[in-house]
Amino acid sequence: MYTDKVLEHFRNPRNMGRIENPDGIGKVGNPMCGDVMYIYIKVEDDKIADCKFETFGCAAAIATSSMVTEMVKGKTIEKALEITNQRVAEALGGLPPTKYHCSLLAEQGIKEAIEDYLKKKESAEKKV
Amino acid sequence: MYTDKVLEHFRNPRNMGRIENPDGIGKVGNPMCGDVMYIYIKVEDDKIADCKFETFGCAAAIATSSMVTEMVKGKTIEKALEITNQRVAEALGGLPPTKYHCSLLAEQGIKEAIEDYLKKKESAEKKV
Amino acid sequence: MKRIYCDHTSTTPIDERVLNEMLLFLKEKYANPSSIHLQGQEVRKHVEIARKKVAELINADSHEIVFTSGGTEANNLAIKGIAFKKGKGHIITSKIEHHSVLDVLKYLEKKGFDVTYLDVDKYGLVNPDDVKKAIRDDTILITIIFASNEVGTIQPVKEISEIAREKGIPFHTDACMMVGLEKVDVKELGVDMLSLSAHKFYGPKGIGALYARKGILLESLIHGGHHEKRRRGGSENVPGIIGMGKASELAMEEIEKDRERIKELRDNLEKFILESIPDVIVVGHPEKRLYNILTVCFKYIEGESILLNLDFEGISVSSGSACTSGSLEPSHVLLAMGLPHEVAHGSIRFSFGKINNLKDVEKIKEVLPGIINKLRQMSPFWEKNK
Amino acid sequence: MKRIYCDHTSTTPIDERVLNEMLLFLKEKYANPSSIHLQGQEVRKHVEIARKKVAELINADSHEIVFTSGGTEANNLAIKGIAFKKGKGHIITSKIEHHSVLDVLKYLEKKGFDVTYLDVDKYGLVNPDDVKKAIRDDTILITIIFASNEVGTIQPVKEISEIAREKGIPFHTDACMMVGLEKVDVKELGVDMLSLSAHKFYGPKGIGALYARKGILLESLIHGGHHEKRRRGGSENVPGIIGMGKASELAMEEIEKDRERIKELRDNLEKFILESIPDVIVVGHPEKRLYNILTVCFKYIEGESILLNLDFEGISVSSGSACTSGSLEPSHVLLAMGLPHEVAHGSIRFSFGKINNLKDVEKIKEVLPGIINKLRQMSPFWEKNK
Ligand SMILES: Cc1ncc(COP(=O)(O)O)c(C=O)c1O
Ligand SMILES: Cc1ncc(COP(=O)(O)O)c(C=O)c1O
Ligand code: FES
Ligand code: FES
Repeated sequence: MYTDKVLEHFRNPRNMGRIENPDGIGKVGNPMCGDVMYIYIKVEDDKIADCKFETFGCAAAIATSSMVTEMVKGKTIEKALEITNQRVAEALGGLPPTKYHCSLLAEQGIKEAIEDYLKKKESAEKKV
Repeated sequence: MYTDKVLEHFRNPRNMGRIENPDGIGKVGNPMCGDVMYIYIKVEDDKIADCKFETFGCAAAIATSSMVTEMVKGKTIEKALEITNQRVAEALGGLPPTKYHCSLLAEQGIKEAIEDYLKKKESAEKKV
Repeated sequence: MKRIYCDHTSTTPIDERVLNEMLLFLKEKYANPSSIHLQGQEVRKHVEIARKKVAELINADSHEIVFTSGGTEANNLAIKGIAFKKGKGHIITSKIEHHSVLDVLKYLEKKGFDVTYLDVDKYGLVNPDDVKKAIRDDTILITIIFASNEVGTIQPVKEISEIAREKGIPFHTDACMMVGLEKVDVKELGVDMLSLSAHKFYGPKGIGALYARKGILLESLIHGGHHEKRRRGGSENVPGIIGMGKASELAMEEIEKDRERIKELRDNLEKFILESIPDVIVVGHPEKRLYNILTVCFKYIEGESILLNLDFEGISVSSGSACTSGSLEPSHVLLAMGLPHEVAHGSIRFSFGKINNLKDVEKIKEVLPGIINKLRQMSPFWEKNK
Repeated sequence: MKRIYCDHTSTTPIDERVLNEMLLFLKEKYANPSSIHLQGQEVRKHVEIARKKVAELINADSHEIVFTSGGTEANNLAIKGIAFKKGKGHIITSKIEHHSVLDVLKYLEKKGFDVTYLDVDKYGLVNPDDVKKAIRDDTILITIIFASNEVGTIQPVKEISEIAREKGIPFHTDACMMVGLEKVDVKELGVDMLSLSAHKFYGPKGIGALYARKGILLESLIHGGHHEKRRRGGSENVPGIIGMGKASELAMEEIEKDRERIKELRDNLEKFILESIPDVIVVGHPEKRLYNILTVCFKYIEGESILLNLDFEGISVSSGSACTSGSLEPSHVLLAMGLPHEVAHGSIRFSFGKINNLKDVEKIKEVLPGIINKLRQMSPFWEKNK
């Protein structure tokens, strides 16, 4: 059902856990549907210095969380926003058709985290 | 499906063939239905001295032909008329339910042969 | 006594190589292919490989194969699947279909569907022109048997298929007697649905398939879960599916090899019967006929008696006689071909397969004339016709 | 790595003794039981012996057993068989049926039938009073699952059956999860129809049966020929039938023997989980529950991830999580029992069988807490609840 890459990321997820005092958080999904993803980011010099996740969900949800955090780490905000669920799925060697909605979460999660960061930054700048 | 007795009579039918100049013939059945039975009898002193059959039909039809001819041989006309399809079937150790109509033929065949004999006798007596 | 099995049209023995593949799934690989765990996924993989093999045998795509419990269910699914989807309408078929088609159509007639049963000629052939003429505005389905299980006559399926396609009417063919015996290519034939059954070509009993061309929408016959892409519910009969896959693979490879040898056996017996037994009729089309079937009517005697006498000699055959089923009407196929009732009652079907050899034929030739003669001696109709 | 199979509710391995009896029919005794010749009649005899064994297992008469391709087909035959015979009407069922019942009923609703889905309590029990209250003048059928395949809860079938009988309404129970595991006596229960499936009790896949009490008239689901007294067409799946017969015989003899041992394994694991893993819910009725099933919801994490982590350790289990099927709704059974969606998502079903032993349980106990902990560490909901 799952590719070896998916299973490998599911078994040994990278960047699992939370960042205390993150610069941005993305909270997506719905526990009723069985999938919730929290993405935490730390931003330095417009680059994503650190990224972690917490996920309630299936192997696909966990593997895409792991993969997306790997993919954005070190990228500029701009580049990070270009990441799509397709690219995450591809990086994992593909997902079963019924599981594409899980990869969607990864894209949404990172986007929301960045938005959250940008919003915070904006309001911080205003305050200054 | 068939009892050993049925198969034995089917394999080695008794009294198979025709009697030349019989005292009575019973022709029953219908070739369209796959079963036709001719029963020939020879009568002496009111007793069935000889009885033969010709049958177009299944194993049950042939075995009941064989059995009924055996059963009536040596019997008086009166006793022969008492033979029923049930008794023929019983003597064969039973027949499959779908095959009871074949045993009916045996009873009808012998009855028609006797009737034929009685009719002939009557008209012969009238002539005298 | 070694039996001579000459009834391959009723069913075939499982090929040893088929059984060997099945055994793994009857023993170690027992998991349910719907299970997510490795044991289940491993079985799933093999189920899908088997599906591919079945698809390849008829040049279909894997997702066009729906596994069923046999040819009968496949026919039911195809015909009721279209009929119930449409709700009402007219169906065209022939008078020589298998019971698993005829009984479905009789049932549908009771439900208000209209059915035309096409005549066949004396060889058992449907005339494609008759199909064309029978088509009405409300015709929802045409279903014609590919090769007759009783007489072996092979229908002009491609021509009928073209007529159906032209009119946009779904066309189903019951190919249980054809697949595995002759090459069948659904794409070339252009059929929309095709039924097949594994036990007719050295696969296991209780498993079959319906080919349903992509785009053909059927109402399910057996509901329950997501199996077979929701087209057929129920935990998969894994060993059966694996067996059908292997049987398909073997048929692909060996159809040509067995064909000639089996045909020779059949032709040998046919020639002998025609030459040495009087008053016989070989039924079915002289050329357009399955190479392994020989159906003969022996006049003046009845089929079950012949069958049982052959049985006593260790030879297994079938009969279209009504007496074998205890009913009064003999084979509807033989009657549709114009044979009189009393002749149809005397039919015997020899059907050869991979396990037969020349010795078997010699043995049949040795005993058959004596049996026919003995029964004719017993028959009230025989002498009068000499 | 030796696998630990703890998914007997999905399917069971075939008992060696069952397979041994089947082999004869997969090899030498291949003839079609409908054939008249000795080879066919010999097979027929064994098919009928097998039917008798299945009948005896549930205290039915042989002629009340209709062989089908499995439990799903048996459920379809029972429910559609009554529904289509009547044409219209109202059907009573529960919210915790197997898909092979629910999907049939959803289909019938589309065809104009009315269906009442009864609620269950938190243990998954149907209240017989609710059945009584739901009965209407036009109720044509009551169908209630005997033991739940998801949580093992055993329904008060006898009480419901009595209510049905009083009102003269046919009562069907899906006993696929019960037959072969617990003693089932159709006469004592008074049910009119009962479905069973061989692969749930160490028999082969692809074979099942419907018990239909004498006098119950069903419309056929699969038409074609005289098989099964015209109640189910198609060449018999002989090896399957033989296997089901043997599995029935073994179940008769060994139900008691295996029962205690298997229950101990289940109870052992249940106790461990309750004692050593926080935030778990064992679902199903505490007593009225199959002795081999343990369904647990592990809060804050999701079932498929647990299942796969156990799988990595060589342990095969099932989950009622929606994620295992890729849908969004978790098990309708757990929801009907009142569990919140997010909790239902975390369900795992352990189901034990003859092949399990204490070592298997020890291994599960060894790895399970670590897996649960690891996944909870990953969960956004965990820490907040500590
Ligand atoms: C032409 C034809 N169609 C359908 C069937 C039914 O197939 P099955 O025996 O697999 O139900 C058969 C064989 O019995 C057949 O010969
Ligand atoms: C309660 C219940 N009913 C019906 C079925 C269906 O039986 P089968 O798998 O034989 O189609 C199953 C098992 O899948 C079941 O657990
Ligand atoms: S999280 Fe439910 S399917 Fe992926
Ligand atoms: S003669 Fe036809 S059934 Fe006996």
